[in-house]
Amino acid sequence: MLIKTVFSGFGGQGVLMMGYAFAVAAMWEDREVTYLPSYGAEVRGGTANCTVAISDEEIASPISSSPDFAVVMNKPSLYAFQNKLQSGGVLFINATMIDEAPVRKDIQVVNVDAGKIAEQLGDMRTANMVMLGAFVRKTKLITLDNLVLSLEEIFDGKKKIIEMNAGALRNGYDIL
Amino acid sequence: MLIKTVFSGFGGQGVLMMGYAFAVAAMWEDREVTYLPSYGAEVRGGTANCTVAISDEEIASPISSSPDFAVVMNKPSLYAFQNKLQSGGVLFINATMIDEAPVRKDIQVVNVDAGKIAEQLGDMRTANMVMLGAFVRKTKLITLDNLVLSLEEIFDGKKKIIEMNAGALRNGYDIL
Amino acid sequence: MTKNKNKKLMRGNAVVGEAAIKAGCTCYFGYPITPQNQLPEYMSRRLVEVGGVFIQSESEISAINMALGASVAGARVMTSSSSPGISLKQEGISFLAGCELPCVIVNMARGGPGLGNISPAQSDYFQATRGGGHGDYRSLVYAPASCQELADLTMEAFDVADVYRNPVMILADGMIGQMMEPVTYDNYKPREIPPKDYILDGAKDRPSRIIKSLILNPHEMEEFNWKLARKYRIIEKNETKYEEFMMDDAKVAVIAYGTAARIAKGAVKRARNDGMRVGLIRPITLWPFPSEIIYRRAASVGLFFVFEMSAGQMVEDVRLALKGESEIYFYGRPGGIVPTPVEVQRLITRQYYQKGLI
Amino acid sequence: MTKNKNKKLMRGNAVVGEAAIKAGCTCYFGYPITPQNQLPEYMSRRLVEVGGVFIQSESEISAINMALGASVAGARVMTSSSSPGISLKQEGISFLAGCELPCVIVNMARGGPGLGNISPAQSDYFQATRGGGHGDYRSLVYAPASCQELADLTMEAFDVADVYRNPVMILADGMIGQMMEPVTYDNYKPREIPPKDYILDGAKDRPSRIIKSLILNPHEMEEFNWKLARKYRIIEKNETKYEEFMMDDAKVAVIAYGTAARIAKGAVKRARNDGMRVGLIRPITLWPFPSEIIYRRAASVGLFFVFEMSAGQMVEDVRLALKGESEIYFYGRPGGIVPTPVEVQRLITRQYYQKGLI
Amino acid sequence: MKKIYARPKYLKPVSMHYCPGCGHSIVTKLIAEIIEEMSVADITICVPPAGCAVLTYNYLDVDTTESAHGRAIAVATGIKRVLPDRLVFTYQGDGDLAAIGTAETVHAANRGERITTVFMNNAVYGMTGGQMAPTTILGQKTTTSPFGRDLVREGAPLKISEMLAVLPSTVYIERTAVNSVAGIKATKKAIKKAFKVQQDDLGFSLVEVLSPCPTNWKMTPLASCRWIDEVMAKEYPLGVIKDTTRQTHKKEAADAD
Amino acid sequence: MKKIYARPKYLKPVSMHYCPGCGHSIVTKLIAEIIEEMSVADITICVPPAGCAVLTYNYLDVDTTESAHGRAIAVATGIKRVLPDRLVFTYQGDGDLAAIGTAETVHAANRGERITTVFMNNAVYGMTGGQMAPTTILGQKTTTSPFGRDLVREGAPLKISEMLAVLPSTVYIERTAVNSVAGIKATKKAIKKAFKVQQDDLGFSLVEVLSPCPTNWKMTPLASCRWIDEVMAKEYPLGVIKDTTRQTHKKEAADAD
Amino acid sequence: MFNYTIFGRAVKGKIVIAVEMCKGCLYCVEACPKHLITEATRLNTKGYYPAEFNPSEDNECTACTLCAISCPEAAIEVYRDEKQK
Amino acid sequence: MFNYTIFGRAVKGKIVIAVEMCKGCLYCVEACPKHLITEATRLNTKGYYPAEFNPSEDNECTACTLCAISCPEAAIEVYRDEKQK
Ligand SMILES: Cc1ncc(C[n+]2csc(CCOP(=O)(O)OP(=O)(O)O)c2C)c(N)n1
Ligand SMILES: Cc1ncc(C[n+]2csc(CCOP(=O)(O)OP(=O)(O)O)c2C)c(N)n1
Ligand code: SF4
Ligand code: SF4
Ligand code: SF4
Ligand code: SF4
Ligand code: SF4
Ligand code: SF4
Ligand SMILES: [Mg+2]
Ligand SMILES: [Mg+2]
Repeated sequence: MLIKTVFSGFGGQGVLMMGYAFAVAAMWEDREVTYLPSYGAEVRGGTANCTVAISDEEIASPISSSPDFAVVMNKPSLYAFQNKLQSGGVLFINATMIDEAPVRKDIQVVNVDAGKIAEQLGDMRTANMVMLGAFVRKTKLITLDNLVLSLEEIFDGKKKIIEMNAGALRNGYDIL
Repeated sequence: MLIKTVFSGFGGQGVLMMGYAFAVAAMWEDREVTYLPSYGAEVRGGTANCTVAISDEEIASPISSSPDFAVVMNKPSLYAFQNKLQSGGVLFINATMIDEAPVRKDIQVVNVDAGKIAEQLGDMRTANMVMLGAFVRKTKLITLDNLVLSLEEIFDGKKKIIEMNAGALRNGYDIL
Repeated sequence: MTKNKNKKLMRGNAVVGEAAIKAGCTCYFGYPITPQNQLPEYMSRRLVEVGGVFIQSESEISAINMALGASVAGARVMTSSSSPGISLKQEGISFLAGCELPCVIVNMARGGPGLGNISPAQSDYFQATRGGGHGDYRSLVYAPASCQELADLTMEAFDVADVYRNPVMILADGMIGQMMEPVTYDNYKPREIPPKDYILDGAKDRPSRIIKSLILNPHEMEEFNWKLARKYRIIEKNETKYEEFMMDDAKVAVIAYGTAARIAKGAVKRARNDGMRVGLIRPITLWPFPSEIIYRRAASVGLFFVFEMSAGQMVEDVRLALKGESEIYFYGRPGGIVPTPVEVQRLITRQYYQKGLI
Repeated sequence: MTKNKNKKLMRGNAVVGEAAIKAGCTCYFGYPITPQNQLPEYMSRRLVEVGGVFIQSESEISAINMALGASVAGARVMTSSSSPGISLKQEGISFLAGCELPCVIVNMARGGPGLGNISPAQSDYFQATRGGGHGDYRSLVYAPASCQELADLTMEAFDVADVYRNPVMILADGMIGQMMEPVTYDNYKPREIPPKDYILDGAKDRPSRIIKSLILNPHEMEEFNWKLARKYRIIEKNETKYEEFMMDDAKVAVIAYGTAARIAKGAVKRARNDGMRVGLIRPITLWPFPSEIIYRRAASVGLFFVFEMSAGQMVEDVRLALKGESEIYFYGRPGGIVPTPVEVQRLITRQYYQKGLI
Repeated sequence: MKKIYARPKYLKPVSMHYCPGCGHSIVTKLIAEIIEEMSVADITICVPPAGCAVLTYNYLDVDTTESAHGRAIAVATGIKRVLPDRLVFTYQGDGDLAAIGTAETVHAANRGERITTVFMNNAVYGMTGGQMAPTTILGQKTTTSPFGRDLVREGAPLKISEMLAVLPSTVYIERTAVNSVAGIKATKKAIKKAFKVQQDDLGFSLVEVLSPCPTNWKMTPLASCRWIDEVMAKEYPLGVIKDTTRQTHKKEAADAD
Repeated sequence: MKKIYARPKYLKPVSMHYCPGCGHSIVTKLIAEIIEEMSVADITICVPPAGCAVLTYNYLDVDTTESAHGRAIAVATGIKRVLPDRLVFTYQGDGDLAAIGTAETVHAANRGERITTVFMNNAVYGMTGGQMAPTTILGQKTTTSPFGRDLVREGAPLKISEMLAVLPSTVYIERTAVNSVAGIKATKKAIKKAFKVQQDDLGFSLVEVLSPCPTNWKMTPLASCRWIDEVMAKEYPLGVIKDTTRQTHKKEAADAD
Repeated sequence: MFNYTIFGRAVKGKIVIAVEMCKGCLYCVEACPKHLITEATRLNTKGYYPAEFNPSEDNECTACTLCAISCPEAAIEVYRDEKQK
Repeated sequence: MFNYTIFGRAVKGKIVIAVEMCKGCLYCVEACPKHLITEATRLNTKGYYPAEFNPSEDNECTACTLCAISCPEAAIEVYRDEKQK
């Protein structure tokens, strides 16, 4: 089955990292995977996003006009993607930054207070990993273990950073 | 009938001017005419030449691989064109500069002591017009009158120069 | 003497210059390259005389972009070069097309690839007709075969460029640029030009304007691309030009343009003298290409004899035009060779008999 | 966990860089332009690591000419850009072809003409395959459709460039350059490369050498042009690559390359699920173009459905290949639009039924 | 209360796409102010090339044409020669003006084209994501000089304004910075003067503006402003680099053969 | 009798295509002599671009590659970076180096590429038939400046050597003329020194040679030589323009960040 | 009432910040000699923490325009009340 | 017999001009301090009036090489006879 997920937020919120970690872990589970960041001039000062597609067979298009899942870390992202989500899709909302609810009723909404939890864990910047943990728990697309392992590759063995992010991942995983 | 003539010599000998005057006069006689100078890098320091084609109908190629007439003002030109001339063609030789005769027997040779005559007329540089006068007399391709008139256009009404060149033309015309 | 006052013996390169002036061109930007140097040289004198703008730019790239600027300001403008220099202009041509700006570009082509040589060649056909630059655009391409046509088509090119707001190329070669023939400028029938309501000259008493090709939104960009495509369809419909010569009963149609077409015409005449039913189709616009007439002729013609001074480029357009309907024989002479009519005739004759067209 | 140690999730642009390094490329010259910037960025780090040469040149023109210099000196060399920058390289590419020098050139194409946009597009097909530069030359053009193929074809490109002493282009687009997919470099099977007995490294113990494309004598130039033409025929014979997918019983053949081919494959699968006999022919080399297989398929295929992210360029090659033998339907999406497989499928379906292929 | 500072008239009422604290926004605003103050909106033609400022036409309410990367000054030359009484200016980045456009810049300056160039030096290629520019400082890390710009490998930061000052037909060249209120005021004055030089038909004028690019410098806007003082302005000293407006009289220039 | 002056070994035994009295022939001969004297024939790579000297490979018996007009220095950069221990030089005309190749010239010089440029300034485009060059003198008539070069229309003669001297990575720049025996000797010395600078890995070196083009100047060779003294050298003063060979030590350069 | 005088005139000023135009660069904060501008604690819809004008009775705005001059977004308008003292 | 000495050595020289290489630029004519070179009155096959070496008993060549150095065509060879005086 082909599953497409969009991760979206401000440039500094680490949304590309979320998608990347997810994609690497999926690759290790021998899934077909594509990762496509938004790029170029239009990004400037605005939101960043990326699309990760995973599937059991060749992926035609890495682009998603109607993703199965959307992870929105800030309000503009909510606005941008709430209407694109597939009917029946799941919307993950960073409740710390977003005090609105989507208008659509045909989708599932998961609110995660990712920013706050990250703050409690000691580093605001790991909000993305908290969110990703929750995302993986809910979607069951990959295992948490592989996701944690992917951090090792991503952060190239930098122990402290890995631990911090892994902690955030687990925390996010556990709260759902 | 399509007639092609090559005028060839050193850069300074005014061979392009010969061809040009001839071509202008032919145009005024309502002939189809093309004039093609040799051009470009290979000319540097070498010989210059031009090809004039006149005809009663559209001229296909302004290039001539085997001209009907060749006017050679110096030795390298003699070497270059003596073998290209059409069988039965006429070779006009500036005898002042060329003390050789072509080896071919199937062509007609006209020797004109153009340099010497020009010198006698007072200006070495009009050797080309002397030659052209002789050429026109022999080939009867255009009238001398038109040729003289063409000088007016070419030298843009500069009386003295026109007269000098016209004189040389007539002299060349008369010696044949 | 029957001196025709309106005819002047002029060199091809100068003919382009004078024709441009006659068509109201007030700006020329260019960079020297053989075999087109007499054109900038002519313009350097004439444009000062008529109070126009002449700049020998620091490069071909500057030249095409200065030309773009002059076009932005509403002037009729020309630039010229020869093969390698035209390659350098490709980005600029794509910008002209993308900004929908008129400009006349002259390519007195020479032998290639690389530095090649300065002899006449027709190996820039693909570049000219397919857009050597990036993106989905087309330039109109005129292929004059004589100095007179150089004059006529240059003047027309300025009008056509303005009517369609599109770059127009004159594709000739070193031979046409260097040769002299009698020329008159009396054939010019100016077209009606739509008002230039897009140009920039300061937003006096009107809203400010923008000229651009940047369209970041892909949907708008697609729309624009289709708009261009529609324009190109109209150009194809209205501006295709060709000459047919002795085609009425022809069994063999020679297809050739520019210099090659001159030679080919000579060859066709000779073949006719020998009793062969041979004709010539001469594309005058290379883009749009006269595909229709060629396709129509397939009904009666047994062989299309394509002659180019290249290793084979226009022959693709002939193939496209014929859709497999007829046989094609290709005769190519790349690298600066101009064969004689006799040589071409010989090959036509051989094909004629081989095909059993006797 | 089944972590495949040899697979890495990499971005297309970086994949090209790593593949080049793996294929022995020691020199990169380039100039920034979106959407290919990660390639020079990758090279700026990696080439310093492996002791190679990286220069961010002052322009695309400098880049291609530095690349020519490195090739003259015998190095494996790459340059890259995107559409407008590739236009600027056309003169240089013509020189590489004219001097018969190997070089790998990457075009991560974007929407055009002009500045256009930075979205993925396929509107540089003509430029790539017909030679946007001047003269009778060709570049080999690879059109990868995935990051893995980007790796494989990049490595092959270096070999092919050396074998034929010819520029080779990788024509992809912003999407392939920007996306990440798992990639392995294990597929590379280096070819045997003839000794580089033409390069310049100082005339030590041998006569001095000359590398040039200038051939003033037209007869010699013609000879050289035919020599090139013969080389191109050999390349056509040996190097044409394509993929066929579900073509065995296909009544409709979709023809698409690169990104469009991915989408098309998705569409074909969906159509098959709906019971339609639809297949895909994917040219992997755009020049040489897989004309033969397309022509052969005309016997059994009722409709060739050509899909390009352009206003219609490759479709000409399909027409040329088919010689009028079959019907062609063209679906173009220029300007940076990447349609979904569903959209494409819908059109295929409509054509399928309209043609009565039920 | 009286409004004494408002959004300038010729700055369109839209949010600009520039990053927070970007010098481009400041200078764009300044130019809008100058156009208003000099009452030249109806004769001004603006030529921005590719670069972060490519969308300038969305902000400045004057006739504007796009130009290809590096070719703004050639395009402006074409325009100005056709319309000698208009005020034509280019608005170029350092990559544009000092790398790909080097030849165009040098020769337009050398011909003394009657145009004005606003030269935004932010020591990087902003639009394409922070690659090394000709003006990148030694040691500065960019995405294509990951080990820091190295004198031997990449050469020294190019002081193109100083190079252009060598040319006889450049009349006025000044370097300013928009990292402080004083700098902003100086920049405004300089651009105004440069426009004046053009209107007086004296020759080529250029204002180089040291401009923060917080995004690619990976600094906060305020830290960027400090970096200009502490590092950039050391390499590129502020002030008038050349001013021959007093010597250059229009008539003289015309008469000189 | 002993032969004390013979045709140099690395000058091929053919007549050159240059016009009578052309400076290109003189300098080509000098380079052949230098290559012999420095024993560098087997490590030298010559890069002439389009221009009258494009056929240099027919005369100099060393490895030579053609280059596109204006791009010699980029090509040479590519070669030299691959083969750092070879002696790589370009041989460029003024049109090539100072017009179409301006960007390449400035940036190669600025990067301090370890190459040597022999810059033949003959104040015209020789090969294409005498058009105006960036170095054409004010008032000089050429085929594209038929009324004489005019300061306002065409700008001043471009002193690119002086411009390049501003760049920190240019180490040695000298201007000579080949219009007299003394000038020829000075030119030889200068080129030799420039080659030495390259071999010592000090940086970029350039010798500008004022060179007669009798054909396009429409003068006799001897009159051309006089014109260089009387007119050209007034605009382009002879002598060392920059020489930091003493200060520039290889190590220092390498250590500098 | 007026706590600031210029050339003998009492001046009172205020600024208006277009919050949705603001990108939170803080240039105005740095520029204000009276320290009347601060960073807001809530994001605007663009995702920036905008500048906030916080005058008080004993620290009033002088309408010096320094904040506005330094604002890259032209997001600040300055108003001045002028009265002869 | 020797009319010229260098550092105490009597020197006698001569030059040989490759006539067909010569393009008649006259640089050598100008360069020769002894005025031993003149323009020929007959063209060579290339069409140039080549240089001619015209020494005489009382005006001999010193093998100073100035002519050769100035020759663009490398058309001049210089020979020297050296004898201790
Ligand atoms: C021919 C071409 N090459 C490259 C590019 C990509 N490009 C666009 S802007 C730019 C440079 C931007 O840097 P700069 O000129 O310094 O302006 P900034 O964005 O820093 O203000 C580049 C390389 C292009 N559009 N066209
Ligand atoms: C791209 C390109 N533009 C133009 C030319 C034509 N061209 C060849 S050499 C040359 C200039 C020659 O002048 P210069 O560099 O001064 O050398 P010179 O012949 O005077 O020694 C030109 C314009 C070319 N070959 N390629
Ligand atoms: S990238 Fe830099 S120059 Fe571009 S808008 Fe952002 S801050 Fe400004
Ligand atoms: S044209 Fe001038 S530069 Fe060229 S060979 Fe002749 S004299 Fe020399
Ligand atoms: S106008 Fe002056 S005092 Fe008032 S807020 Fe702005 S900077 Fe502060
Ligand atoms: S200067 Fe302008 S953009 Fe920056 S924080 Fe203040 S109001 Fe906002
Ligand atoms: S060697 Fe000296 S003296 Fe002898 S001919 Fe030559 S210049 Fe005259
Ligand atoms: S210098 Fe050489 S080419 Fe010139 S005249 Fe003397 S021998 Fe002949
Ligand atoms: Mg910049
Ligand atoms: Mg020159």
